[in-house]
Amino acid sequence: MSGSVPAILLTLNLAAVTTLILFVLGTPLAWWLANTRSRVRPFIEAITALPLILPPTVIGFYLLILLNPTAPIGRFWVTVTGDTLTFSFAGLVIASILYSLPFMVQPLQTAFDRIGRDQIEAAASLGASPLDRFFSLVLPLSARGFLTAGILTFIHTIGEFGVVLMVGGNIPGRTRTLSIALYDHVEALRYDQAHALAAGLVILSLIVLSLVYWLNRRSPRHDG
Amino acid sequence: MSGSVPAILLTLNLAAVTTLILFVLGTPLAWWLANTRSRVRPFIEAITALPLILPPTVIGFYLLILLNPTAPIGRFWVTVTGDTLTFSFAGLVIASILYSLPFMVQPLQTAFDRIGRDQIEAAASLGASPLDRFFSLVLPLSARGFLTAGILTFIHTIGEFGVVLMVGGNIPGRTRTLSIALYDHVEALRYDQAHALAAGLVILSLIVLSLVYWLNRRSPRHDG
Amino acid sequence: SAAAEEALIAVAANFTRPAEDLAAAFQAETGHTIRIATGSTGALYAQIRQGAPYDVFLAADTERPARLVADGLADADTLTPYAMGRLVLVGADTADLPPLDRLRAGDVQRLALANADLAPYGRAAEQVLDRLDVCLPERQRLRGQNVAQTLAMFTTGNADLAFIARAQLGGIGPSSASLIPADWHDPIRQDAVLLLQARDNEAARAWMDFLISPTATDILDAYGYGAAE
Amino acid sequence: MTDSGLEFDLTRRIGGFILRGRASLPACGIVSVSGSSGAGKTSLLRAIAGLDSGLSGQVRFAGETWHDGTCRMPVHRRRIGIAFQDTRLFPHQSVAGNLAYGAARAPAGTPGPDRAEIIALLDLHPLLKRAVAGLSGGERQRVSLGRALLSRPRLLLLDEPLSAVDTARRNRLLPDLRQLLLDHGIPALHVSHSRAEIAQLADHVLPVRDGQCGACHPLNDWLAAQDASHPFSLLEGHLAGHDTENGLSTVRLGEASLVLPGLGEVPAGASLRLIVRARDVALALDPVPGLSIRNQIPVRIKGIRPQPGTAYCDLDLALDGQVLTARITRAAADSLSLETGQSVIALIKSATLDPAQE
Amino acid sequence: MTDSGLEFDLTRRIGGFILRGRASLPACGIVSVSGSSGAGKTSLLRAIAGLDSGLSGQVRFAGETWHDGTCRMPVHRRRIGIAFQDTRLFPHQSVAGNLAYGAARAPAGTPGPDRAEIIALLDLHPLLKRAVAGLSGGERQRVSLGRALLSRPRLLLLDEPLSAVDTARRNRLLPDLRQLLLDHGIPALHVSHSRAEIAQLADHVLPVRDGQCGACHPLNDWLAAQDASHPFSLLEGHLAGHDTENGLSTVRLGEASLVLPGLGEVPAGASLRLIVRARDVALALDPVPGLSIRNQIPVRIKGIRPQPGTAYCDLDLALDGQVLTARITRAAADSLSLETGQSVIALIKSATLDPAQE
Ligand SMILES: Nc1ncnc2c1ncn2[C@@H]1O[C@H](COP(=O)(O)OP(=O)(O)OP(=O)(O)O)[C@@H](O)[C@H]1O
Ligand SMILES: Nc1ncnc2c1ncn2[C@@H]1O[C@H](COP(=O)(O)OP(=O)(O)OP(=O)(O)O)[C@@H](O)[C@H]1O
Ligand SMILES: [Mg+2]
Ligand SMILES: [Mg+2]
Repeated sequence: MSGSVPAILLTLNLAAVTTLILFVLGTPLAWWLANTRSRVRPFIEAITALPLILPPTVIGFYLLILLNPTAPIGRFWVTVTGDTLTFSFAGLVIASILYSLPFMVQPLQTAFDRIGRDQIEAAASLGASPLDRFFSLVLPLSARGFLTAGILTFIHTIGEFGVVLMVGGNIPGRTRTLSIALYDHVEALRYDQAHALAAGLVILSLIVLSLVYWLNRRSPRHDG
Repeated sequence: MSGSVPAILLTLNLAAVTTLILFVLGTPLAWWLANTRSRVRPFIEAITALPLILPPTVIGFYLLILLNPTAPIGRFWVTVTGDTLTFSFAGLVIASILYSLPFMVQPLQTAFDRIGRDQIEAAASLGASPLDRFFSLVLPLSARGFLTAGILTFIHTIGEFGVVLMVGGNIPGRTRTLSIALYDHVEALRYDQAHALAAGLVILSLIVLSLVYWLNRRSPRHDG
Repeated sequence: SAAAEEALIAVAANFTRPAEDLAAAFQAETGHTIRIATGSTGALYAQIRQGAPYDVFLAADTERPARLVADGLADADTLTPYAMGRLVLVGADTADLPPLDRLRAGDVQRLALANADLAPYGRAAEQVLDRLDVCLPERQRLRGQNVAQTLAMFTTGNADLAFIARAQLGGIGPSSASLIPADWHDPIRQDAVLLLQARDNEAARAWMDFLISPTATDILDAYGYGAAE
Repeated sequence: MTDSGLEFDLTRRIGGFILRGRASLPACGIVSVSGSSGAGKTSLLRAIAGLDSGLSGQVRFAGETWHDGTCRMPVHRRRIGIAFQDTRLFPHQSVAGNLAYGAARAPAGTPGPDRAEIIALLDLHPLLKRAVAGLSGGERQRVSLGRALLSRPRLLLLDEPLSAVDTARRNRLLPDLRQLLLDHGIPALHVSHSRAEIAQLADHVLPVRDGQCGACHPLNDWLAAQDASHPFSLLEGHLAGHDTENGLSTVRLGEASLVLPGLGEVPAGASLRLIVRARDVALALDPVPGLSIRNQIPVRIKGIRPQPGTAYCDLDLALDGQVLTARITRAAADSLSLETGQSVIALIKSATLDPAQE
Repeated sequence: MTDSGLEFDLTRRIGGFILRGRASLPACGIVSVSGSSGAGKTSLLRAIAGLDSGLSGQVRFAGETWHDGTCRMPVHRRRIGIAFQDTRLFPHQSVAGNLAYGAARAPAGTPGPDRAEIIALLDLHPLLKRAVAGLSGGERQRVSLGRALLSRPRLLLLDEPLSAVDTARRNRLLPDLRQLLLDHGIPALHVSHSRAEIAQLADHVLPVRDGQCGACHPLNDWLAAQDASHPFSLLEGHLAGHDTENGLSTVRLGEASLVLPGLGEVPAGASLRLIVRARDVALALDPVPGLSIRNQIPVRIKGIRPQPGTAYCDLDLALDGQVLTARITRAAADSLSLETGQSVIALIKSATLDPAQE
């Protein structure tokens, strides 16, 4: 298990960064989707659901094509940072963001959808600007949606594997995440190690998740 | 592409069956979670999020152990149906249900969470039994949540791959789903076929999803 | 009996294309039907242990079939090497030097190779690197889970050199390849075995015979597999 | 099944607030619950409906046990129609859909007012196809009341059902609503802050104060007693005849008679209730000629009750077996040297008796 | 910046309903919007606040353009305090949190009523720590009003702010609310169905009918005109003195004086408005001795207006430059042979002038 420490740290780091960035990107997108009257809305909604449709390895394959140092994006990244996007932490983050997008956007949109205009109008009349309204009203009223979105994204990033494997290339300490390590154990018939790692992961997650849900147990239900 | 037809049918079948069963199982679970005051709620919530934490192949590995004909569940299935649970359609369905559970339960719970007691009390006073209330009131008021849950589940089942591959075993016409076929193309360096299949899948999904979202565009927002 | 039967063959993913060609030839010759299920060797092994309905296992290594025999799931008498893999190093065809020279000269940014833990080609590649005494930092070594992924890293432009199987050369575009001498690494032997549950399957038995027939050897040769000794 | 109506004896604690109530209400007719804001009126209705947990005590209706200790009949089986204070219309249904919701769930064949009747009563026709979202406050209340009525309830709970409806419409609506409830024998518990609404709708009044239910009073007693600063008297009489030229009617109260406007449609001989505000009754020692006040009725002073803390004293005046209350300033009583037993003339302006005035 | 108040000239179509309004309101004081349910009162307030899209026309306030064709100032920059008809408290915050929400967003240093003042006015102290969910209907309205007042608004929009508050508390609250608004110079637009509430709060009244805004009237004109069956007169006078023993006060109206109860706290010399209901005024040809009615005021008949369709005729009585209206039956007017120009005595019971009566 001790050999798994770098993988664990890397995985937590990746999941945290991905979730944070997706909060920042997904929130305005979900808000826009929940509020717009635009004709293109159904199309954009479909696109946000789409990253799930292709198997991870295949998405990874296309990301490899898209992000490689000779492709525009990859080249740009190399000139700016000096490092390649593929097989680096940055590449993993981009891949995870893309692949976890639906888990962030869709629950948020569901939560936003049920916030009535009434309260928002009241806040506006009390002098709250749109941004202020968002933070002081929409955010607390859709706390449960944020929790769901955050947890689905975080967990999905932890368990993610195909995309990360392809784009990251399994470099120990750099791109070898926990799920890859676990997969390796199973493939290499190191079942004992696989069992230990899987059990550890499950128990730890159960504790952490229970704690998070317990802290959130005062849901805003029954308020009308 | 024509070789992919059985895989496409199998995949759609699997996704549809999984989504339907998860609607039936996930709805009461989500409703209970959204309403209970029980102490164990955070723990159950954590468990429903958990299937995501392990990489798919690893989940598949454990499911194989759990469902194989010598294990209790698998043996029971064999005596009842005469067929094994592993490497069969039934096994794929069980695996998909387990793995897609969070995508069903969590958005539903988010949607249920924001339905106030007010309307439910009004419906009760008008003579609606709990079940009646659920169908006549809760269901339409959380339509967006059901849509999100259904689409995430369906799409995730389509794109799912590691678990299915492991539990189903890639048997053509029986357990080889679209995502496995796609994976095979990439692995076997049949890139042209992979590109064609992926493009077809993406375009088709985009059309179908846009249509679904378009039909749902009259969201229950702005009702207060 | 003369009646046509059917067999389900579990094949290591990187052997998919040769397996398909072999199946076609076998079918033409015997009338039996072959269906192919692919997967990583490790996954196929785990599945077989859990009762997967495969008849024959074509592994990418020798270890997993041997273990199945030890597990009492495969017929020891049928354990057969069916192919010898050859390692090649590929690089862009625009370079002046052949790939192996570039590797020696250290003219490499990123080298793709298979995971030595999981794939015999990976272990072989590591042995070659040791032998050449190339010291490449870990972060420049990209590891695919198998040779297919390793190749994908190269074909998508993410690695400038890659150790892959000679059998894969047909699937890629213009590139230059250096064939690695077979004695630079342990032999990459791929074993096939008949599973006990298929003892009475005519098609499966016939397939095991067919694998070492000249027809099969010719097909494998064309793919670049050395004959099994 | 006995003939009894709603009986309850209950206690409920919500945060720092304690609701206690014990009453036995008649099997038919309308009981208004009256009390200041926050007194517990809504809480009482909710307790009776069975909407809240944590209730101890008993609730029985028409011989059926709705609540007894831990055993509780589910709300949807009680067949109560509730017009909630905040309307609670279903946002996903049109007005017609809302109205149909309860109706569709009533057991087949239950008697009750029919749809056309309710729609006419509440003037809902123009709203039927509308979405609930665009309704005005008063329109929402009318729909909510209609929805409750259409569920063919055995008991109606009306929580400030018409507070956002304008006075003119409310005055038109209330007598018809009352008639409809009586015709169909639907008992109702009604909450309102408007004395006029209670006066027009109720048979009995149940006062609630700081969470304590008082005793249930007949409407007239309550009207007289509830607020000493607005005393009324209720006189029973019958219509003697109409003076159509002047738009006046004469009501006989035993020997005496009162002239008042606007009873044109009441048939002669019908019996009537007149509410006479004490402040509208003046006194004279002798009949006064040359005065615009036409009702000059000989009465005897039965009692004089000075109202401490105010400028007034109230006089109970015997009028042919009934009691008429007059409120005059103490200064006036002093200057007229009024005494118990004295015969005086009660002066009542016809205009103050107009039933069209609220 | 000019001294003008709210000016608007706007049109809005919502479904089949069209709202049209054009008015210029004074820069300070309270304007009540009056109209039946569904007339468009809420819609008018929303249009002025800028809450709805699809508005055409103009809205200006204090020389600032709030709306002009397509250009629209965002709601949150207008600094309007709204007490919504349905309160719209924030469910995730306590009462104190709700009150603080607007206050925290007001530009620093803006003058306005302070927290303690508002809490005392609305008696919010016992509620401060409470969650919004458990409040009663009337309590919600008080919190909502307090929240709007605490946001230091430049204009208040009050949509039936006290409809669920009991009459007693409302009567206590309204004069203080009015004083507070005047003291801080906050103009307000106020919607209510209660004439009593309008009479106690408003300076002007803006009638709305079927989506059409009428002209803005001074309160007295409106009270007199709006409903011919309830005529009032508004008399301006000043307090002459108190008779503490009898609890009476004397108000001088030029030469004449009126005695009425219950003004104990008003300082002598203060000017006052008295609302006298026409039905409470009787007429005598000569002063009447031996009568409990103390206010016997010599007046001259300026006009006699028979009210067709009723039993009444209304008389305009000249009283030292002001006009007092009396409503008596036509039969009484005939029998007294009243004529224009005649001098008569107006009789007004003190009890009918009590400001404590609603
Ligand atoms: N959790 C709580 N803690 C303390 N007091 C509570 C709680 N919930 C309700 N109350 C109080 O119970 C009282 C009764 O509320 P209820 O809604 O029954 O009043 P009401 O008579 O209907 O008033 P209104 O006329 O204003 O609607 C209120 O004073 C309310 O503040
Ligand atoms: N979408 C719509 N289609 C048709 N009529 C509408 C629509 N939206 C609102 N209305 C009508 O506009 C009118 C004005 O509504 P508003 O809320 O302004 O009334 P109000 O004067 O405030 O009434 P109340 O006193 O009952 O609150 C109502 O008759 C309402 O039915
Ligand atoms: Mg209430
Ligand atoms: Mg309104």
